[in-house]
Amino acid sequence: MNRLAVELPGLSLKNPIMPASGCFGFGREYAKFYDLSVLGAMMIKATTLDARFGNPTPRVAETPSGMLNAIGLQNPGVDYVLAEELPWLAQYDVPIIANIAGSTVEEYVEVAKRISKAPNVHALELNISCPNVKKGGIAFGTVPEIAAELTRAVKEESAVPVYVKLSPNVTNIVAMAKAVEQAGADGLTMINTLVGMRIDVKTAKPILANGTGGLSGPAIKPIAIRMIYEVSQAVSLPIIGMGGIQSAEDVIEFFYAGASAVAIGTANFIDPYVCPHIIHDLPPLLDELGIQHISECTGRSWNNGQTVYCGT
Amino acid sequence: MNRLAVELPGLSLKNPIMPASGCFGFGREYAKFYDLSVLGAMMIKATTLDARFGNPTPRVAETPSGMLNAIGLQNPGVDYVLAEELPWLAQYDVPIIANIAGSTVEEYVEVAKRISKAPNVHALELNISCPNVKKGGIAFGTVPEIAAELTRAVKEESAVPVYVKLSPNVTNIVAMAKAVEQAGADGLTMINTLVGMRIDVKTAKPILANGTGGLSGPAIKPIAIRMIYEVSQAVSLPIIGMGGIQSAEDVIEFFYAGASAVAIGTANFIDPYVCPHIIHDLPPLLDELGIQHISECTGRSWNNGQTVYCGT
Amino acid sequence: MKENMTIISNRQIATGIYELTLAGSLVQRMHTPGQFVHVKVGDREPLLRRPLSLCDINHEAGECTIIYRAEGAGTTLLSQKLPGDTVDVLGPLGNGFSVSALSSGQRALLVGGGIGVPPLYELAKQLVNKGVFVTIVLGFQTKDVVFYEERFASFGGTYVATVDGSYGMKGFVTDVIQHHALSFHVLYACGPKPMLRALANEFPHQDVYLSLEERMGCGVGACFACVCRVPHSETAYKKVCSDGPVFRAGEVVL
Amino acid sequence: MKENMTIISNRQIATGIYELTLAGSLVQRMHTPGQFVHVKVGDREPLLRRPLSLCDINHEAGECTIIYRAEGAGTTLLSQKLPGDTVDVLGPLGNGFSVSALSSGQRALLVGGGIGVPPLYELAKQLVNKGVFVTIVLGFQTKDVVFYEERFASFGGTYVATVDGSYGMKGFVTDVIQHHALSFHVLYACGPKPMLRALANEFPHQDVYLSLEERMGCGVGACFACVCRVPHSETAYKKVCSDGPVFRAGEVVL
Ligand SMILES: Cc1cc2nc3c(=O)[nH]c(=O)nc-3n(C[C@H](O)[C@H](O)[C@H](O)COP(=O)(O)OP(=O)(O)OC[C@H]3O[C@@H](n4cnc5c(N)ncnc54)[C@H](O)[C@@H]3O)c2cc1C
Ligand SMILES: Cc1cc2nc3c(=O)[nH]c(=O)nc-3n(C[C@H](O)[C@H](O)[C@H](O)COP(=O)(O)OP(=O)(O)OC[C@H]3O[C@@H](n4cnc5c(N)ncnc54)[C@H](O)[C@@H]3O)c2cc1C
Ligand SMILES: Cc1cc2nc3c(=O)[nH]c(=O)nc-3n(C[C@H](O)[C@H](O)[C@H](O)COP(=O)(O)O)c2cc1C
Ligand SMILES: Cc1cc2nc3c(=O)[nH]c(=O)nc-3n(C[C@H](O)[C@H](O)[C@H](O)COP(=O)(O)O)c2cc1C
Ligand code: FES
Ligand code: FES
Repeated sequence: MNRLAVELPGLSLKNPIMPASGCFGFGREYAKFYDLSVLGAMMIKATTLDARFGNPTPRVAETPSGMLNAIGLQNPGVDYVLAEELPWLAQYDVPIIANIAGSTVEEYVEVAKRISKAPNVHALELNISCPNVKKGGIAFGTVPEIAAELTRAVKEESAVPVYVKLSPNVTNIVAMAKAVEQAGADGLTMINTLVGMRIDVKTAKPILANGTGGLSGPAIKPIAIRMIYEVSQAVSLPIIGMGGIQSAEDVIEFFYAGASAVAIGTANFIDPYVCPHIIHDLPPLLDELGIQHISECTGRSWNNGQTVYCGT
Repeated sequence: MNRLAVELPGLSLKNPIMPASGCFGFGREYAKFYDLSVLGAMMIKATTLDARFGNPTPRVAETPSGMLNAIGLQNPGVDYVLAEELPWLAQYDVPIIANIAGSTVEEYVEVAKRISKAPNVHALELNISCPNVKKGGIAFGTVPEIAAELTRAVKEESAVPVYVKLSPNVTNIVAMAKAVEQAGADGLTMINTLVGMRIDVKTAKPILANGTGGLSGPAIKPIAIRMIYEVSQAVSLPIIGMGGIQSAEDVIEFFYAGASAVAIGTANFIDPYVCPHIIHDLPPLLDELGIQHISECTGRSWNNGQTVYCGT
Repeated sequence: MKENMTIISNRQIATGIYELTLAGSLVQRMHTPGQFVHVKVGDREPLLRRPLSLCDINHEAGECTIIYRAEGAGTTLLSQKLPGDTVDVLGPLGNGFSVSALSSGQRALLVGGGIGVPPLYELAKQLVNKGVFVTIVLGFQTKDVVFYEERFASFGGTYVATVDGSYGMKGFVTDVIQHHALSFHVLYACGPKPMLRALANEFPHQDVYLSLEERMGCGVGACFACVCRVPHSETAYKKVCSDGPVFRAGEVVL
Repeated sequence: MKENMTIISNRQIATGIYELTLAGSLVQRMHTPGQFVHVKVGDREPLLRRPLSLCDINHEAGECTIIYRAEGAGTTLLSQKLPGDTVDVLGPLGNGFSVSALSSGQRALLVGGGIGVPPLYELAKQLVNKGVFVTIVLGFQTKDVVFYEERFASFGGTYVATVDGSYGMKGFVTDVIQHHALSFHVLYACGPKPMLRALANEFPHQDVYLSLEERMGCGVGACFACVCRVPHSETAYKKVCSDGPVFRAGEVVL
């Protein structure tokens, strides 16, 4: 038995560790550090219909135990990803979760339709934190009805299961989760970044050229844990958790809160080897905790040790 | 000219530095470390109508660059505060901002009515992050209409200006700010804590007995800055900013974002002398930045150096 | 009340247990056994201070000693500090053990469990200086984490129990007390809550002082993080940091 | 690619400017001037790595040198490290200066501004070793922050300018170049963007290599933090960390 193997809709993971979208490009850079086949899965950078340049620089700023980013969805467009990035990734034994983004429902649907047909794309991750240009720029992920509509539309055209990536910048995360569950989502990924800002004391101007940016890293971990704890008890979808994970202990904390797998974002920048290190550290930690299989950990903070999802 | 003096509704502050509510008790403990009269003002612990014991322990947990607390509004009740704490504080030359809390609009109003008559209470701070027991436990501070109703009711009965303390756990902080502005608030204080959680990897249980708690400290600073930046441009109320401030540089960052004064919470626990230290460090920092008066800093990140509030 | 104290030594004395000696002028303010210091270990991280009991106070040398278990982020970082490094110490804080509860010739029983043992050392020293006869009972999980037995033995009869029986008597401190039928005028204890509870229940009519642990924010009484309930009241409370950490048995709900 | 390198020395060489020498096996991978290392200064905080250019590579000694200005949280913490301490180094990263652009007997002009000076040192060394004639122009804010003038002088004619005129010629590096009518086959420059822009504009038809700075996330090309635009395209870009930091003038929009 592989005690780290996890079964999720569309995904047979040899372990529950995957790099988070936007923090690992399309894998090429980290392939210089280690064999990507060791990863449970890989979430590739948000892909839109057409190539986008993104925001002006500076695009990142440091904060206490965290960082802000305002990359602005820079990516080479879905056709390039299909032609160049996904075929290159096919050399590795790693299922791809394609993170998709757009400015309109139609754009999401079109990207979903095309990218979900790639043989190594096993699931989609809907990045609903993007502004909806048809609804005055309000983010898809902040209004349950809008998120549900988007989920439904993408779900209809996707050839693979659809995970919806929840934004934490909402009053009621449970309402968001329920809305996308009812709209047919196969799973949830959470959390995306919190909107934050830093101002340079010397210039009195925001450090990011874009003004605001998304806060990630250890600073947001307690918020992610709380939201996963709440959502996992309210819906019956599996959750891929993320937000500040740096160690195997953090992974267990996310599982206990209610996650069935996890993604690692910012930590890759601090240590490019962080994913394989965590994968390596998990079995001895399970031993120490007296746990047979990692899936036993899911929801243990609230379900008294019953197994929620099990990958045997 | 006192280059740190700030004038706000109800408050003539010799400097814009004050301890945040709940992080300084009623001042007695820190009075052993320094003369409280050096402070610009003092926000006392949330006071309710009757004495409350609060939550079971553990009530605090550490997080990366932050902490969670679930004190649960422990306080001796408004009559005790009026009889014992406020008269004791009267020996110091420091205006008091009374943080008030409750489970119903009526409770808030009653506390406001009584406590606003104390001679050294110069303003109220409405802690609207409390659950409204008459509305199914939803926090007053998460629904604009409910917050507005509460503000209006308290404003009618208060003998002093009313500042509303905004909760960051909302989708649209600007909508909350506008709602309480229209309801007659004299000022805003922001931000309160973000709801978070930590789970003990050894026991698989939340570290806080209460489960979730409020996240404070440097980790939340970028969120506070972003919210103050947005709100200060959308309303014309003065803002007392807070959330992770540890240094004079942080104070300037809050002013640049749009604050007219600031409060220091968690940092008092790390260094009991932090408030006097910051007050001491501000004038040389203003020199370094070429700034005459601290009020010139308010909103400088968006208003190109025009003075917003000036305390002469 | 706050000083960057200099590390004189910081050495492992049992598995994961460290003895830290600090020098600084703050030592001259330290008098009462059972008081604690609130220690900021890293510059930025970890954020909060760590409460650690005074184990030995040496006014002549201007040094104090603390014994701690390296467990989480803060204490692990502390264990890596070297002589000459400084740590930011706030204290002494809290109300310690009442030495004046006993007079010369009377008998004290000191009971410590695990990392609750350290404050009893300064207590034993002060009691013996006063002419009080002390008996010491120390409980540990296992042999590897036993420390200071010989040092305590220089003050009076010292018994050790381990939960797994790998050293001393197998069992708990209460087993030792019963087995040897130890008697006392005043009992002082510090250790895990179940131990304190057992002692309070065992000696309901005697003079018992207990030192409590609670997670802390401020450490000075301002944040209400560390409260415990007072019997027969819905709202009354005591703060471990400023009213305690030492309480008379019965004073607070355990 | 990642190693805890040992600090051999870390000393202030001008006001706020430090020279750090590191030892480790990573040095054997370092070859190209203009490459940088990504340094994790503290254990937890600050969170992100800091990009710092290689200033001197010594394969025999197994050491490399970096020169940095202690300014923000990370570099200030770095300046407090002592010999024997280790720092976590990722690298070498990026594409450096093309030494092969010149052959023996040709002339190189090296232009550095402030904290852009360090990578030119290894570059000068390698060019001179190859028989290239180098002329060096260094610009600083003021006298107090001038460093390495003599060291550069051992490689070729070295001119210093300060903005306030407190040392060398008053003015900018471009003033020096004009004043002395310095000519070259290849110009290499590193420094603030306005300086690089001025040089690119001054010599539009010559071979000019510029080293850029940008705030970084990953430092390895994965996060798209450090992109710059390519002329005549709405979507094309180069990454400073992995395509650069050295670009040919005209290759990217400055
Ligand atoms: C009055 C008092 C005196 C103490 N004296 C000693 C002593 O002499 N020697 C010793 O080894 N230990 C002592 N402790 C316990 C000691 O404070 C904790 O072991 C220590 O804070 C854990 O820090 P960490 O960095 O290892 O753990 P982490 O898990 O990193 O700590 C995270 C947070 O939880 C708090 N925390 C974790 N465990 C405890 C605990 N058991 N009690 C209180 N807070 C805790 C920490 O202070 C910190 O805020 C005392 C506790 C109190 C309240
Ligand atoms: C390729 C490259 C090579 C460099 N080589 C050197 C060198 O040899 N010597 C030297 O002194 N400096 C060099 N720099 C600049 C150096 O990286 C920054 O001065 C340093 O990161 C600032 O860190 P801090 O802790 O002082 O500042 P903080 O303000 O604490 O930094 C906060 C964040 O902003 C980033 N940042 C701040 N200023 C800069 C900057 N100018 N460039 C890039 N990121 C910045 C930091 O990396 C960090 O992520 C180089 C930069 C790049 C991109
Ligand atoms: C530089 C950067 C770029 C990101 N880009 C994306 C993206 O393209 N799509 C997306 O859904 N999330 C994106 N994220 C969010 C991460 O996938 C992740 O949800 C978040 O950073 C929290 O995890 P962490 O704290 O481990 O980084 C990005 C995060 C960072 C730091
Ligand atoms: C232990 C603790 C208790 C608090 N109690 C209150 C309270 O009673 N009323 C209130 O409005 N805010 C309370 N707060 C929130 C603070 O006043 C402040 O808004 C928040 O902590 C952010 O500031 P900081 O990061 O500087 O701590 C409390 C915070 C802490 C840490
Ligand atoms: S720790 Fe703050 S009151 Fe005791
Ligand atoms: S810093 Fe991440 S791509 Fe350059």
